[in-house]
Amino acid sequence: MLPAMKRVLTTIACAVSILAGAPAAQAQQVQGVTDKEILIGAFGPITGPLSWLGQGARDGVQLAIDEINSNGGINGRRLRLEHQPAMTPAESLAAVKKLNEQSKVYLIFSAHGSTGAEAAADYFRESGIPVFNSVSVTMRLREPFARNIFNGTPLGVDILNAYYVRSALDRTPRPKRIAVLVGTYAFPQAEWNAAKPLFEKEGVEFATVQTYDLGDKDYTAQLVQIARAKPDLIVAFGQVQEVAIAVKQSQERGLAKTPWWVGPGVVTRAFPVVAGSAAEGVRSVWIVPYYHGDKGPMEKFEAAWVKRFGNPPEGRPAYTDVFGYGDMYILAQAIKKSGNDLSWPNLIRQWESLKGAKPSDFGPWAADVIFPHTYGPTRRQGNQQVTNILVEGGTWKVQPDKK
Amino acid sequence: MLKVDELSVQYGQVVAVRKLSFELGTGEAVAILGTNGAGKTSAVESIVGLLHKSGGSVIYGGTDITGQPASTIVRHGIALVPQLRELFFDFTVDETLLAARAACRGRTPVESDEIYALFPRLAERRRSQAGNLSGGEQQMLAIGRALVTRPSLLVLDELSAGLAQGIVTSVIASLKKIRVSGLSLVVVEQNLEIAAALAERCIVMSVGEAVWRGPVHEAIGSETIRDAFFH
Amino acid sequence: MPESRLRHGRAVAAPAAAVLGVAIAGIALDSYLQYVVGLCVVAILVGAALVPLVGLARIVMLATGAMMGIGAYASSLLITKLGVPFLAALAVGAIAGAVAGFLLGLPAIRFRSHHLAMVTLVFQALGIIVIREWKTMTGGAEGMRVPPVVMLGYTFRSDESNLVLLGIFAAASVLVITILVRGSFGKVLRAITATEVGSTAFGVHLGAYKVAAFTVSCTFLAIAGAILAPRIRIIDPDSFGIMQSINALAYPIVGGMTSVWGGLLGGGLLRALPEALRAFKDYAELIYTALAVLIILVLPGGLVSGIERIAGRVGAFREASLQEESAALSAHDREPTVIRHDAAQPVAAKPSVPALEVLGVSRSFGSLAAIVDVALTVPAGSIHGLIGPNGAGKTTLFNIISGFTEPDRGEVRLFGAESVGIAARSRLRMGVARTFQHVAIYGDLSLLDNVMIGLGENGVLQTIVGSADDALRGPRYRRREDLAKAALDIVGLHARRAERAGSLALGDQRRLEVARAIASRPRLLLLDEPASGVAIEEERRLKDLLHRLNAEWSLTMLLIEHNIRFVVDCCVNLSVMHQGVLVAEGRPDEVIARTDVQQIYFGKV
Amino acid sequence: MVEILDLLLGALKIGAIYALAASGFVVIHKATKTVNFAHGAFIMLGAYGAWATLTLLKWPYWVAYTAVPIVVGALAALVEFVILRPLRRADLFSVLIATVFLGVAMMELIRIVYEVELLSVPSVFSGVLAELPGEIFLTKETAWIGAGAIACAVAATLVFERLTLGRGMKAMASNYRGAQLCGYSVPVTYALAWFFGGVLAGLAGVFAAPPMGINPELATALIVPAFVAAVIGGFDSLKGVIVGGIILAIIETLAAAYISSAAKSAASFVLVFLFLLIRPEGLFTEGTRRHA
Repeated sequence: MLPAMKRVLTTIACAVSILAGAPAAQAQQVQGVTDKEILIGAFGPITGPLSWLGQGARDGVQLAIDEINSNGGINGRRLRLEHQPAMTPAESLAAVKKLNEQSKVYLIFSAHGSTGAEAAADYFRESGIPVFNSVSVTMRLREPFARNIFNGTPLGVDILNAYYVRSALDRTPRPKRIAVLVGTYAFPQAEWNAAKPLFEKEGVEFATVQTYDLGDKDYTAQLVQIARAKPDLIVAFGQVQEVAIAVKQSQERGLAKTPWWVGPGVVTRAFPVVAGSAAEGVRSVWIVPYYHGDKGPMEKFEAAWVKRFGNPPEGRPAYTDVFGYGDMYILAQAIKKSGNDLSWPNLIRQWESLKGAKPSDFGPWAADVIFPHTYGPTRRQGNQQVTNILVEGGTWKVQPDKK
Repeated sequence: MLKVDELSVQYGQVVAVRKLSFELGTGEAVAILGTNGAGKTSAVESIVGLLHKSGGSVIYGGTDITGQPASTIVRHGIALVPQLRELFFDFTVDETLLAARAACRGRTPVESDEIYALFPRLAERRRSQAGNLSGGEQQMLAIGRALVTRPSLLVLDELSAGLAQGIVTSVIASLKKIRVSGLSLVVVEQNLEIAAALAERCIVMSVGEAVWRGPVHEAIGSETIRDAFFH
Repeated sequence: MPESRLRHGRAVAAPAAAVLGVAIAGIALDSYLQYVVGLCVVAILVGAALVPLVGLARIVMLATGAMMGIGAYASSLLITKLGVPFLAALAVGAIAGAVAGFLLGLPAIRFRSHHLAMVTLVFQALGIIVIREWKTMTGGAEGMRVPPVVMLGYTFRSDESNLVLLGIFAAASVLVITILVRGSFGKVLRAITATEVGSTAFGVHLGAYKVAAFTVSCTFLAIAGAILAPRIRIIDPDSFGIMQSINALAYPIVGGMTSVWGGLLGGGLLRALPEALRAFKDYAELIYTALAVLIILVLPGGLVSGIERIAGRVGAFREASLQEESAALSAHDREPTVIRHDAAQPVAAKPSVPALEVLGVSRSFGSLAAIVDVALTVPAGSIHGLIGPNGAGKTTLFNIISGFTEPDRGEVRLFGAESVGIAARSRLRMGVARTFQHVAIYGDLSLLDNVMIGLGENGVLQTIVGSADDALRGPRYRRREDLAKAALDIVGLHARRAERAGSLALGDQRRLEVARAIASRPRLLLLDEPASGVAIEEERRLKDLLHRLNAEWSLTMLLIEHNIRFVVDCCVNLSVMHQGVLVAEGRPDEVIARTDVQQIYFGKV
Repeated sequence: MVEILDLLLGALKIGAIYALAASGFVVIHKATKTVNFAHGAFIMLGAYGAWATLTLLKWPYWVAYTAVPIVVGALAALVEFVILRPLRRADLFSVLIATVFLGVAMMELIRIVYEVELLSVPSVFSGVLAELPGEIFLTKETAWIGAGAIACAVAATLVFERLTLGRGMKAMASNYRGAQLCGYSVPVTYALAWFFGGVLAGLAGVFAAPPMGINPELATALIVPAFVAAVIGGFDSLKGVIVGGIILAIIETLAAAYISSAAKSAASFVLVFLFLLIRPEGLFTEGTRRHA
């Protein structure tokens, strides 16, 4: 038996070392930085149900990096992106460890949603590597305060949900009884748990709270219950995959006249297409100033995207492309300001000093598809702005936020 | 028309049939006799392609059908009435007879009514499921199913097993009727009486080998047979 | 023989050592790989844990995720909410898994194949729903944070420490699993897979073993979950979802179902693969699944069989036999030794009480009356034969006597005791053993193990407890081994005891069945066509064997045969059945001379 | 009362799709004794096929309803012939796991081609067919899917039970030795069964596309109900499975309406368990098996 055992041992050892590659342990002042190049790490889901989210962020960042490199890089250094796929919490932790300890990247661009990012949060804190979160709204990346974790365009659920409530109730007559449709999985649950007390503070009455499961295809039961409760407004949290179908079905369930407000997870091209005429007038919030297909910066961005990646598949570039692209330029400015002292402490100091930074501040070619970012010694949330958005004539239209 | 040459069948180490050879002309009938474990069933099932042959060849009507699957061999006109009948218990008698038509590529199938004419008992039960038929009726259905394919060679494995004497005789009577149409028979039997009723020649098998050949009526007296049976 | 004990000791320790080895080797790697190896170690444990249930009991288990979840949540909640120390929490987690496994196993007594698979799927789904909906406790879909392990005041924060921790617990678990799989418990499970009737006849309670297999596997799945939780820091329902279960099911199948090594390999490699495939980015998942299908396609027996084929090896216990091989060759054809008197103490059966009385027994299946009002008496010490053409009802009568079929009417007395209604598996204790018309030996087991199961003592708790002793060749094992060897000696297979039963020729298999049947020193031996399909010389050996057993043990026998000469030579008395009724009885030669008997075979001539 | 009616209308649409999805699943199991976990993926392919024909190629609906199922069927037959047939010699487990992984592989393949969260195709008929008392709308879509899908499932049953095409599969399912003696070849019949099952999967996909939207998760969203419906209806009964699919949809809908969405999935699984306990053979038993 012993020889057999040895064989198995070696087999496994081999497997492990294969996936190890040769651990590159060459020491340098700052990891991931040479005179020629800066290595940027990123992780997120690019397969599985959330792939559309991770792919967007990855390609957006890549696009920005390519533009920066083709314009001479940063202080003579080119940027290189290493992206690690990660779906489950376990994989996310593996991915960030690989980036930091094996690939020795300079910093990590976090392109993963709730649980994925949360699983890595503790590791970020312990390792102290600079992290730029460009996708997740989770509070675990924001509280307790960590000097090395910056958040770009997406706001934390705390701020975001204040807007939710205002945006949702911002119609005349002001809704009093609202029906809630919320998914049972992580991300809508997070949104709903944060929004609930705020709605209550506004003295809103919940006519009914209906739940649905990830990937549900039929909402008859929930909608019938909602119809029975006769609400002034329906608030839905979740992804477009579910909410779009729910909105579509609401018409045949006699809810044609009841208005909808949906969480921003639903604001994608697919929504008006899938929900069809029922989508008209549905409102939500939006955390960048433009929507796909808008004139100006967005047009410029999308042209660049097509130029780089060819004709987009259905639904791309998605909003995560926009976040990744814009936020990468903010990051680039922080690096630029650090000059030749690219040590983490200095980078973080420079980063904190960014005020009202826009992509075009880095270079005129960049498209300002995101709101300006402002950081400070105790401020890690770059973007603070939110606008309303609603479906008009079969597409989403950004509404200037009337404060 | 059927030429079996040095046919062998083997399961693992167990040799069920060892180098069995025999020939059969059109319209002839041969009986294969012997007790259990003599290898009779293995022999015929390998001939019709249900069992894998480990050696030898089978020529039928000039074409070599060695190694062909049962579904093809039945199209050449060899039909088996297997020992365990292998009926479709959830099919009605009607359905069963229709199902067998698939085997008639190029030949016109025998109409169900002709089968019913042959076995009136089946006609009465035509709507009931095969699983609910009595042993005798099941045997008739198995034979009927085989006849639908308009075979030129009919192989009967243990026709009499578990059937009352009366039924057996009536079945034999019907079989004799169709013999006149020039149908050849291979009859696998333990029971010499039945063998004698259907076949002229016989092959006696013991432990996988043919130990005696000759006319059935001689077989009945013969000592060899007693030995083959009483080992 | 201490040398072999040592060898078996090593064989038992090897998988655990391998797991520990992998963990230790991992320490040399960087933190990322340490983390990955940690995950692999857990997967390895999962793979091994599934071997008894999926590999040996052949059950499609789709609740693996839920079971790990039970372990993970139970232990983590105890730690976070009640401040229970880790070890205690782990133990409770394991127990929770055991209980859940037991409950999930109960339906296994009734359901089979995909129905049973469906039941496990139901358990999986409901388990996840409960975790997700019980928000106050589990934190619902948003998941719950798990603190690092604290033991003896030391906090396992670093990757090294965690890796060692995982390694130790996984190795310990794998050790126990190996003992169960290689020991008597695993052997009986293999026996059941090989032949259910053949196991029942020797006192195996099928249902009990299925439930036990569930309990054992689920216990270790729960442990796997409990040690994984603090490693991934945040546990959520998705991490224990159906996909997890399906992947886990692939572990033993890809690795090789019937040995612990298979579980280890499958688990380790399938868990490592996605990490290794990172380079393929968007295509990783696709390639992963494709590879899995490919492995299944090209290596039906799993990786282990592949490795064995490459290494030209053939299964664990056959290695053990290599040493005996030479002896076997020389000794194979020697005549069996005479039965030593110390080996057999003739059973003092009161001659007055007949060994077997069958009184007016009838049984019909649907419209077919298999046997009608049969009466038969076999005096103690006699050899009684029963012949008749196909469908005469011999086997039905036989099954009624051995308890596999209930009669519609009538009584069956064994040594004076009414036996109708007593389960087949309890007949061995009444001193009744049988052989089977279609040999029902345990093909995957050695001859010795076949006969040792024949000794009875196959209560599920007995075998679980006895597994360590069995796997390590302890005193109990050696006691049973001696009895089994004696039985094999009698039938002349002693020298080949270490070979795989499935590799024997039919004749030897039939003698093996006899050895298995007599190992427990029964008083009545039921033989179902022992001579069918065997060659002449085999037949002679068999006949002598039966005579010796009868003479020297005064072992009573009932013998069904088609091979009439064999019966005639063996029997004291002979009965003839035809179409369900006993038509003749008496001294063999007289009986077969009777014309009515001959007519049954030849017809009226 | 009115409300119940409304709920039932919704359930009918989904139930019809479940029934059609499950019938293909059962055909394959009945004829080849294979539990096809990849069936959901075949349905998903059908849905994407619908999108490709309607939105990409701008072909009319009837093409989608005819061409797509045939293509999916051919693919299924191919899978049986190339991958599963050799595996069957190994053992049941390998085949089962193989179908599981095949399903996942197909989903991933699709995901690589279409990166969007959700695609959609317009309904064949839009608008309201009839407004029933109490603001209940019977949309043309509901009517079409409810009637159409069930009609297809029933048609499938007839083909399998009555026509010569089905008889071979049925015979093979009932007694494969006997079937060979009647001239049915095993590999051909198996491939045929998979083709037939694949066609039904493709149809289910085309029907499901408009109301359910199109994304890889459609596979998982429909394989489980198909499985459950199969248990309710009896794993080998086509009639049973149609009823089973509708019952399942009704129970799910009512549970979700009057308890919660958690109860929705829970209810369906509890239902499965009860059926396994009380009627393991399902609603309809087919063929009283007795061995003479």
